[in-house]
Amino acid sequence: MQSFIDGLIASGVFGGLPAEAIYPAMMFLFASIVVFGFVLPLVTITIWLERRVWSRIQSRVGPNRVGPQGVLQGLADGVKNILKEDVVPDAADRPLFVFAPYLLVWGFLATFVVIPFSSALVIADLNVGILYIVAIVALSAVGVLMAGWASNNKWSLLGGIRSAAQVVSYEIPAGLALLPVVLLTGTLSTQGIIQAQGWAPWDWFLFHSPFTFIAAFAFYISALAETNRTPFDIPEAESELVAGFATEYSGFRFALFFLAEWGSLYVTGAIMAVLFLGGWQIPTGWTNNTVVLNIAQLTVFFLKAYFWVFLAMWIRATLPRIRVDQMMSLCWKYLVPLGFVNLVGTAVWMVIWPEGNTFVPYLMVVGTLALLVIFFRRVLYHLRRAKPELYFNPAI
Amino acid sequence: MSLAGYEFEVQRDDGLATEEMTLNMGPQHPSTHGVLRFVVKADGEIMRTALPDIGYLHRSIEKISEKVGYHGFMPYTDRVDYVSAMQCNQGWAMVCERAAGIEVPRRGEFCRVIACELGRIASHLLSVGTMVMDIGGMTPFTHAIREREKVNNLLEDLCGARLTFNYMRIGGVAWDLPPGYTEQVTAFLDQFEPLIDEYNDLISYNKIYVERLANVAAVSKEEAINYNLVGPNLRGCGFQYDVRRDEPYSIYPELDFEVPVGTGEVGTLGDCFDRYMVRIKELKESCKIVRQCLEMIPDGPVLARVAKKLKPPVGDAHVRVEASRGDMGWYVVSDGSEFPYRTKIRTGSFSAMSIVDKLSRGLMIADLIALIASLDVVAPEVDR
Amino acid sequence: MDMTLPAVNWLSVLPTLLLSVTGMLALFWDIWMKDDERSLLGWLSLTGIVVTALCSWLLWGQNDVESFSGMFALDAYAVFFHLVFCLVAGLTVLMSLTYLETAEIRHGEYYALILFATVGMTVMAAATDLILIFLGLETMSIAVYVLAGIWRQHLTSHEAALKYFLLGAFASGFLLYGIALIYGATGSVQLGPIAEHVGAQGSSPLLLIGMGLLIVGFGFKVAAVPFHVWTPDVYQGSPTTVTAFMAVGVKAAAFAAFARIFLHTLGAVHTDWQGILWVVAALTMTVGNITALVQHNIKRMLAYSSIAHAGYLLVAMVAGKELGGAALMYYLVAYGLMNLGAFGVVVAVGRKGEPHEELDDYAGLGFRHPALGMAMTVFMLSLTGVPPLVGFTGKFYIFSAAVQAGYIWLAIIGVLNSVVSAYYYIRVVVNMYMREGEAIVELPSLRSALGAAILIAAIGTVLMGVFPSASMSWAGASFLSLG
Amino acid sequence: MVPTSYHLILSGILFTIGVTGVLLRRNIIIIFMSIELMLNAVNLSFVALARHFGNMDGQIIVFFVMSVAAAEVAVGLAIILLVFRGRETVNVDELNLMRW
Amino acid sequence: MDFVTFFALAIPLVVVAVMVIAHPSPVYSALFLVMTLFLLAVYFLFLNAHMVAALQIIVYAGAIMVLFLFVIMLLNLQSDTLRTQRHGLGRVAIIGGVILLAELGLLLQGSSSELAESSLPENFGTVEALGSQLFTKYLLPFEITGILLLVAVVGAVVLAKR
Repeated sequence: MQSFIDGLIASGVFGGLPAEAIYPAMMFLFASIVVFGFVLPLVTITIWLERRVWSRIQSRVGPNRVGPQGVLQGLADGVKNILKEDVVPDAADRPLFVFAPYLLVWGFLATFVVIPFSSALVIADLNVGILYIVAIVALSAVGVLMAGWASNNKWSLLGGIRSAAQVVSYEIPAGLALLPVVLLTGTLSTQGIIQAQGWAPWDWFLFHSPFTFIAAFAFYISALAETNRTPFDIPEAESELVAGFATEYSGFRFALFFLAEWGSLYVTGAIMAVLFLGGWQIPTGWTNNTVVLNIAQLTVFFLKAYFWVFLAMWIRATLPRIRVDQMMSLCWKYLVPLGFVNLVGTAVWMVIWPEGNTFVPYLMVVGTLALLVIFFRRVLYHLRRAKPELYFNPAI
Repeated sequence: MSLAGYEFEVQRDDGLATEEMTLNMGPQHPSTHGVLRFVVKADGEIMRTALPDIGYLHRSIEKISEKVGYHGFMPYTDRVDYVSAMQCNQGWAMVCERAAGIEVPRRGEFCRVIACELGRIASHLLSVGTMVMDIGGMTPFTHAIREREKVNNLLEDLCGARLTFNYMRIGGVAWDLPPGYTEQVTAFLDQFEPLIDEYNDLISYNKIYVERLANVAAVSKEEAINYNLVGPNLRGCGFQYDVRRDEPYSIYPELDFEVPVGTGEVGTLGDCFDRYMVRIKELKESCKIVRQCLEMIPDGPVLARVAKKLKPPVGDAHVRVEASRGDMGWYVVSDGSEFPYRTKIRTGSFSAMSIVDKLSRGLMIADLIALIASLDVVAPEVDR
Repeated sequence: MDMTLPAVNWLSVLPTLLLSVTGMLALFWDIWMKDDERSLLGWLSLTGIVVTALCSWLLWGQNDVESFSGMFALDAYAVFFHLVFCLVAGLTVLMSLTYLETAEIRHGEYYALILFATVGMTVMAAATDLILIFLGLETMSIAVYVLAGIWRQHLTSHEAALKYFLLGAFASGFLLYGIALIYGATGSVQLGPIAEHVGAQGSSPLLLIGMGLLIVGFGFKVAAVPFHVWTPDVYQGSPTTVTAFMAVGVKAAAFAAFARIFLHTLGAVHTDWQGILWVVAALTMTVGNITALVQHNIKRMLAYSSIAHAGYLLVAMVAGKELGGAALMYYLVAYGLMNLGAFGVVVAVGRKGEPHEELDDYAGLGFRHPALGMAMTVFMLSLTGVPPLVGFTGKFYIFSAAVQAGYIWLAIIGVLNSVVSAYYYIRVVVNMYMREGEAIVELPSLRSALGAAILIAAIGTVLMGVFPSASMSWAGASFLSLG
Repeated sequence: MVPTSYHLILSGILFTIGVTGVLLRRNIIIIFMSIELMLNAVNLSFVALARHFGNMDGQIIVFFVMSVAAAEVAVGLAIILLVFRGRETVNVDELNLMRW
Repeated sequence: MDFVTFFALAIPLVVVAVMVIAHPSPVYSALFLVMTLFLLAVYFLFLNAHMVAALQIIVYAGAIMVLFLFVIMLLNLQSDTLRTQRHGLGRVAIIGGVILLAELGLLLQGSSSELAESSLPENFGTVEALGSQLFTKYLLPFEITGILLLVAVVGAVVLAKR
């Protein structure tokens, strides 16, 4: 990024402007491009996808009016929300109430800084990349607490408190699940982690050893909890807490909460792809064109990320919500010990096979494929057993 | 603050509130199944008390009966429990018939039972669907509602209404079954019965769902009887009592059906899961009853001849029907005029509310939701 | 990345390790234990402490073992303090065996926390690195904060925990800032390099402020005036056994680190800090003793008495050199024995729900329970400094060290203070023998663990007073091992 | 470049603000937060000094200080909760069960 | 770090730090403290302490401050006023603070010449540097930290459970 701007300065595009002024301006410009050109469409698409996937599972149709297949529904919702009155309750703590949604949105936007979309497309390849994400996610808990408290509504407060407890607790298993990968690569940089993997499934860390396999799912579960997704949607459980910390929000600020929620869902998928699925890795040697290569990498990365996003949607449509105490016991009694087991197991694995076992990854890939086949056969069986009206009908 | 006879400590306003939090759950809250209010005192997530505050949906239905006459009251009974209005219809019809000594034609009785059991299926589908939704599962609700819509279609074919049926009349039912109705209903049942198993596959034995419901708010048999729980809530405690079987009315004695009870299969006997499971099992029993009725239904009139201005002799009458939410008592006092002197409706949801406070102590807020859902409280039935 | 582990000498951390393992065992055993056999946990802890003491004893003389990149020393000084801590913890556990039942305190965590606090103390005594000392101090402090508040039924205990915690954390802030400035002044946090630097370059402004802040930090821990305000409330509110542990163990550990840093590491610049300590010592003795005169609650009185004793100990610090150091260590043992004994008697007099902590409750105790009265008399006289008890010899060594080092006025203030202190100590004795009190229905049989603790303390008080030279020379040798 | 003494002075200012907070406020939680501010001021010193000496010791000490702070916060907040449950106050001036 | 950056960070730092102790509402105090800690993390970045900066945010801003906010909100604490006239502590504090600062400033001014920049080793402040030191030279403190945290966990549970 900086070298790019340096290049522009050197080429004299800005005339004689001082570099101190150019850097912030360019950063601002770049941030705006990222937000409006990339994140907003990303989030609206994710929301649309979620609603479509969800309604299919629920034998409904879902949004299909705005644009082809209803793709533009998110845009319509966004416009609607912006036009709506932005109510700030009288009894609310105004500054905090107004500020909280921005903090949340900032929290997830900031994570985009270290997500590498392709071998070239990364805003900053920090040497503490993964740690940076953990830190930013941790900070977002403050935003939720602020929103909950500032609303001056007990449901909001309960939601905020639940959310904070959840995020703080699940940071630990999430962090522990990251560690096997960090241990294997010896780096915290996201690009470094991707470069340590290959394009083929057996080169992914997901299939590196049984421990990383478990770690991947432990991380995924923790990430679901940190982003308040079902079955961990306790902070905004509509049947209990109305809408949790977002109860008093309306209009644009409410839309910001949505933005943050679905944005972090994508971030979760992206981190999973980076850590365990080889990120943007594709077979090399078939093209020398950097642009084509990067587009291919971008596509692969998006597919991998959206696999996890899709899984989260599926889970949301399938599972009920767990209770607060069960959420805590899952974290402390199962995921945290499991995290330690994974960490130690990976370390032992590395001592025994410093270059990685050659056989186990293939075995695990085959096993996973077999499991998938069995699973989809069951899905097909159920589809066949159900009545014709339940069949997937792409026409509507 | 005094509320429904309970004294509340108003939260201190001297700048330092107590750790105990008073929460108003309702009257407008997503999971109170109508306009109910619970005053919850919670210490963090743990509830100290949850006092139900009722009356937000009181419409003086009993009083209205004194002004609209026996026939005219029938549409109002739909509003007693609008989730399963058929049994309310039946209760009012039966109590008037008993007071006035009217005999219902046999085909009419069959029509009534078919309608009531279809209504029960609809009601239980809504109950279990919303229960899962309250627990947080969204998909089972839509699946249940999908089937409920089909039942509503059938009932619409029968009486032209989908929710407040006004189907029954004193002395029988308003209309005979429409042509081809048997086939329609059979087709629905053929399609629906396997879906009950699918429903179990889908959610009932889901690990999270079971964890949320098992051992939560278990009611013992004695407690259930002391607190006057009825219907599925009573049977959920393992007490096999069903008005249709134990104090038979209409043509129920001729029908063959089981009375499912709670078994405590995943936790304590009488917990939320048992109450839920009883409803699932009753869906099957209702299907069975409807099938039998469709086979056995005789020809003949469906409505006895009843005077337009019904004037039952001086006296009173009481009947009990097994409504979807349990034993529903109908009592009417006649002074010989064309208007009832006094009507009294005793509903299952009302008594179920009384045990909420006892059960909720020490539960978590999320459990209260499961508890209310498992008691299947319907606000209009509580308040009438 | 080259990762070469430092030389690890397991012997040097053996006492720490043993105590930690015992603590964890106690925690784990507690999970599976039936309610009525919980006192076994006390015996487990005691076993652990005794084994640790034996090991420490065997480690005597293993001087100059370099371990953990020079952060942990196994010199005789450390071993001496390990033994002191084992003695304190052991006696506390013995007292607790009876006390926890009457006070209805949960056993498992209690013993584990006592053991972990002792771990912290051993680290403080043996560490030769400021940051390790800080960590040890925090381990000890946090365990003791919790112990102070562990009496959940009593609001006073909550309050004690809170006051101790707030002021303790406040003091840690100062201590840490002192460490930071010393790091800034010398470029290291290890005592060896600091000593070298100080020896070579003398003091600097940063070092001066750092030392001042360290004195503030340690002053809070040893309850020196003007950092003593928390002491009475915390001592009064905490469970009695914890108070005893706090009064003796925490103070000893703080002095162990305090003396190691100031007498040894910063010895080269002793002129810079002796003045401040002189004033603090004089103030501490005077304020402690004078305030103690008006107290009616025996725990509160002992709290002020412990402030006063911190003053005597500070006199030894001011005196410095071998004699001062040895006197400090000797007096710490002496103070530990007599104070633990006195608190043991307080525990014995207390009943379930009725602590009997007022002075009036001791009226007539000498007649109703001669053994207990006798023991209390011994401890009180020793605390006053009456020959031939240990309190006397201790004070004798301290004041003679002060005189030898040229601090005659300080010694005079100390002696005067001892005279003043006689009033309130003797008052207890007078109360026990010369007043008729309401009969306290029953006193516990002294054939219990508590009795054993009091007996051990009493015997120690008498024996060490009568034969001081052996222990004194031992303390001297230990102090010299600092090199 | 800024001399290290600037960092130390800033750290001193923050530390003093923390101390002032401890002495001036009477809400226990704010007192506690002021203590955290003090610890952070010290951390600033350590990091600045680590930069100054060019060795990692200072930064590692900060790591330990953070652990200590976390431990203190856990216990401290538990104690505050305990006191609050018993007394329903977090005002230090009201904590006077024993003679001060 | 140049002077512009220093003052750009130092002045807001002092301002928010003052707000921590000056704001009447505990929630605002806590949020100002979060800001202080965040600014400090940025400050650390400029002092080549990347790992410490990340830890600062994770541990302090993310965990410790969330706990604070959690408790403040759980106890539903309202605003309070500044302590007045209690043993004259206020004046003592301010006078003491000013003296301390003045002393520190004077002393440092005298010694600032001896504290000159020195060239930094490679990978100074990175995860690798911190980690390798932590597991070699600082092994024992690291282990003691384990016991410290165990004590804290046990203690917090003992005190907070009912």
